Amino acid sequence: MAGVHESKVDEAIEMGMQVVKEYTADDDRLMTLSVGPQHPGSGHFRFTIKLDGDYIVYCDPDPGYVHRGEEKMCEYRNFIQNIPHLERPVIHDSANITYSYSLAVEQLVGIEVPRRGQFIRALTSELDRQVYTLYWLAIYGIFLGHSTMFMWPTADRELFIDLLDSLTGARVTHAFNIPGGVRNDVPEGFKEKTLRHIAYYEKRLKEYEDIFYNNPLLRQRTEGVGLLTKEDAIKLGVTGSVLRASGVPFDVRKSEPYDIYNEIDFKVQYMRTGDSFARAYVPFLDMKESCNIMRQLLDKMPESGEVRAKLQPNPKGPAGETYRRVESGRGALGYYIVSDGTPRPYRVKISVGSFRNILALPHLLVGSKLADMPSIYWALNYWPVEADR
Amino acid sequence: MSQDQDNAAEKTNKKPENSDIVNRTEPSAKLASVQKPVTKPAPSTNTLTKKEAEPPAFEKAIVDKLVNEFGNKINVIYIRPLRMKIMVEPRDVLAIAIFLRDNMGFDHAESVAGTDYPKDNQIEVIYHLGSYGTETMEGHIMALATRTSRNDARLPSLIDVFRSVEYHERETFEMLGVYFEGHPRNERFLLPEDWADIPPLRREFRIKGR
Amino acid sequence: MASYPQEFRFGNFIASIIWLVFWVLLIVTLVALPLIFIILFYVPLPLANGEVLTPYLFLSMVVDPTRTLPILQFFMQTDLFKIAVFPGFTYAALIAAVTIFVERKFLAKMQLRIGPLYAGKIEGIFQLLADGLKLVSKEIIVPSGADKPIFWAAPIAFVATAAAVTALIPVAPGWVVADLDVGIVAVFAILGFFPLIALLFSWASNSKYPFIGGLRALHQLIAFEIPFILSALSAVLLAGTLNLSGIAEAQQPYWFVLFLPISAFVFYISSLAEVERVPFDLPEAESEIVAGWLTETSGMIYGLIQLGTYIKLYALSAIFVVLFLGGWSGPQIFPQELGPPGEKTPLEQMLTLEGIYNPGTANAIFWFTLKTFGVIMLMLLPRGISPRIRIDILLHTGWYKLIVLSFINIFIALALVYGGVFGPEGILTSG
Amino acid sequence: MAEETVLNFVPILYMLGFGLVAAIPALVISRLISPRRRFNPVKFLPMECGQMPSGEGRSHFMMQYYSYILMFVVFDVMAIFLYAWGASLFSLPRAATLPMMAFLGIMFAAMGYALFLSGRKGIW
Repeated sequence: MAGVHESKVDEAIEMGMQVVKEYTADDDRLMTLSVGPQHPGSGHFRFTIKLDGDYIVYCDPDPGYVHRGEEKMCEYRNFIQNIPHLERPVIHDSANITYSYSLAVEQLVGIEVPRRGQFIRALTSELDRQVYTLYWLAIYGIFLGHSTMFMWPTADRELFIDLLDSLTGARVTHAFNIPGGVRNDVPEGFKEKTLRHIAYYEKRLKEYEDIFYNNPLLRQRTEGVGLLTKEDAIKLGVTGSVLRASGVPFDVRKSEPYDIYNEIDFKVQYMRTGDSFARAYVPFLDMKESCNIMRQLLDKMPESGEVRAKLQPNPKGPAGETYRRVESGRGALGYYIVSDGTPRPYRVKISVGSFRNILALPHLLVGSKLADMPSIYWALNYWPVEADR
Repeated sequence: MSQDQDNAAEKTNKKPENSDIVNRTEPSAKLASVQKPVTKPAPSTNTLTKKEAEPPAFEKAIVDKLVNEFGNKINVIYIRPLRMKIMVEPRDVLAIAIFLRDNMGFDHAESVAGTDYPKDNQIEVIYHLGSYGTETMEGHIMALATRTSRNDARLPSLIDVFRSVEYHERETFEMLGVYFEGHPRNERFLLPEDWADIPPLRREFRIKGR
Repeated sequence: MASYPQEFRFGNFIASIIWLVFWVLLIVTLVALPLIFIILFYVPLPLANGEVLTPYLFLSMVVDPTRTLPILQFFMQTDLFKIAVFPGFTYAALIAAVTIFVERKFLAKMQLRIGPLYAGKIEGIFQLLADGLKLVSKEIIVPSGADKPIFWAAPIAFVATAAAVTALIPVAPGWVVADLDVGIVAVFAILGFFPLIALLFSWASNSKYPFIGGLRALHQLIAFEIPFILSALSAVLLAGTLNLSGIAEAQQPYWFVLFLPISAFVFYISSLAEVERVPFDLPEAESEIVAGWLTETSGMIYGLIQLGTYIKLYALSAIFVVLFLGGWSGPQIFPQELGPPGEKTPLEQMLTLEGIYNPGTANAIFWFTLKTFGVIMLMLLPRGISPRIRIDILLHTGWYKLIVLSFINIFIALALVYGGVFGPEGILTSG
Repeated sequence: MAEETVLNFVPILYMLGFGLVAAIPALVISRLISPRRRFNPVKFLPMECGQMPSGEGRSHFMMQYYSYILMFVVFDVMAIFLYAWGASLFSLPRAATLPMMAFLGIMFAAMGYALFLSGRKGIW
């Protein structure tokens, strides 16, 4: 780990440890502070921290404020009926959460997706990843007190929402990716519109970099903060941008290419420093790379053809089980589905990136300053609703 | 096209001066092998039964190594491209998990899922183990399954082997009532604080109105 | 698709103003005037000088310049006028209100938004009024266990202290509420109350987030007090007086910002920290400590503290102008007297404010207000481009970098004085 | 300038009083017209992010940056003392600057030591 700001990191850790070792967690001198659920910097999530002066010495996450029992609900509906409610946890990234589900169900039921359908599915997945990442970036901006960075991505997100709207008919929860392909073909002029939007968007990304990532104050606040080493990242099993920021070039699209991703030429973006800045910057690099992927998808897409495999009205397969994942905006998103041969799944387990990343929160918060809490917490790419399912 | 990409790569290398970013396709001896996954066979959408007829070689080798070590303690359920599942007894799970971590390169758990089987009066807990450290095995998932009785569901916790199972095991405890021995906090996690019912993912728990 | 509001166009702005004027005139002619005549028809009117005092007679007495202007002139010389209206409270509050509106629009333009739009028909110009009404009509919740007297008194004290700072600002020659020989020191003395009020209020509200916010405010205001004082010292060295009017007069031909740019920069940064604006808004950092020391405020208590903050913003900008930007000095753009020369009709006398109008003062007020607004805009700018700073970086900046920078400029000022550029017989000293 | 007396400061007090006069009615009017519903004790609990407050709001809480506040007590006086010198600089002989520089040097040494100490977080 040859970080440039290593000295800063070491200093921060040393300082943090100095404070932590002096007290036990239930010392009377500590102030217990509740962050969430009604906190501007928490989301639908709560964690309790204990403060010694300006340093956090204890952290206990308590998710579950938006737990809806998605996994139990799946057992009561058949494979197709499950799609609309499964995308509720991440309405901004709903294409990916149904993508993974569709892959798993296709494997259970045994259907092949037509080639054009695979391209459109990958395209919605990339578009939705942009929508999610922009939203995430906006909130990261306001968490650090940068209000312009809140407004700009929120506005530019509309571009992709418009595209998805014209493609799927819904702004956020599309219910568009289904087992066997996608619901509809792309509309007239979609390719040109998308290319135009991407060209504009890439210009905007440069501006984001200038106003946000190259801002010296932002650098001061995020560099060397919340250091997650490569070893710790692997041990804690984090995923997505958090993992890639710590120097592990892991991307499901690369290591386990689903659909047509093995025909796409792209690079896994990662950094080695493992601090908050890297965790904030890797999604940004991903967005840039994603524009590249979208261009290739549009180029290589077959001109015509089926977009959906013929599916029996109430599909069912033989008894068995499967575990399929895709790369979502928050990392690997896996479905473990057990089928007992009936049209309804016997057991569905959704393994989401948020739920895996939040394990790193106590690890990173303890020993850091209170002011670093938002930058560490939101850089973990944690979506509370998805984690609760 | 490729030139453009190279330019882009240079730019990403350069722009934030002190943040050393590396692209994965950078020509270096250490990273050369990672080009391979592009041609890796995807777990394609064939039917399950057809797949199990002829297990792929790489995955077969992994499982064979495990079987050689532990013999008939391991019950191989299936071997598919990138996916393997083995069933073990609760008393062996800890030793096998340590072996998987230390000798096979599976360094983290992606998910821990519990499935209730009232017909067999058993609960199956399945750990999906993945590997970040070994570059040839990034796509592979080893499913380590074990079964315990429904009436007195107790299993050894794998938290000392895989740190990443902490919240997943805690969730399995509250959702299925499996007590993980050795886990520091077998406590409520996602459910409401005043939850006073049976664990909700057991089959006999019915959603109201259904 | 949602319909988006129109973008700001100056033509639309003018058109909507004309539209409003048209409606006002229409209502006056159709409703108000007939109503007045109906009332006058039935109500007996008093006698004045043997004549019936009709509304016309009354109005003509009011507009008689020989009667009205001397009264106005006399009133403008009193302390009450100075305190309540012109260099004092109303002027400051008006600038604060304009600042709030301008800030919203300015920030919105920067962030590709539109800003307030609906209240008041013209670019949301009554948004502030609507917000004020909303705050007044909201319930004030005093948290249980709070120290009630302090909780109620602190916002009032905040506004009053902010107003007291404005008392020292010379807006034009002679137009200052309190012209002290130790003006600049008095400014620092009054500004010293603010951390105290913030800490008291946060302590009184019996909650954890305000408490942390209050402590942060204390640390921040104190860390920036010393660079604040030291950066002003170099201006005092060049001017040779502590009197704010004196300092403004001393830079008649050349503004001090030309000789003391570093001090001006340090003063600007410190003022940003004093008014707790981005990037130094950590006492109110919402993603960390909810709303900092304002967490338990509600309704009008919050409104008063906001009012105080904006008056403080005006005061600090004005002091910046006095210290570094030459105060009220500027080229004479107002004519010797308003209107055409020669004999004037009473109406013209009234309109041109004969006897009250002073070209020098009007010019001074104009330039002072313009400069102050420029500085205020400069203070609003970081909010759009900067994230929040962290407290240890802030303390480090305040205590190491800014103090060193201000000392560098003190030595530059000393060199200027001893080099004969400024001083009693310096080459650049005026009068 | 005229003789400086206490009376010169009185306008500041007037201004302060006017600030009070302007601010108090705002609160009084607000109190008169705003609703006051007191049937819900939970409403008046201090903010704790939607949880029941645990522990005291006013507690012993020490920021690690306390040393900076102590430094302020000393150096604020120093800074104001510089004003007395700075305002009368024109009427002082040039030699009067030398003791001032010596004073600053001593202060700088003390300040450097204090800043060095404040960098070490362990001492408070």
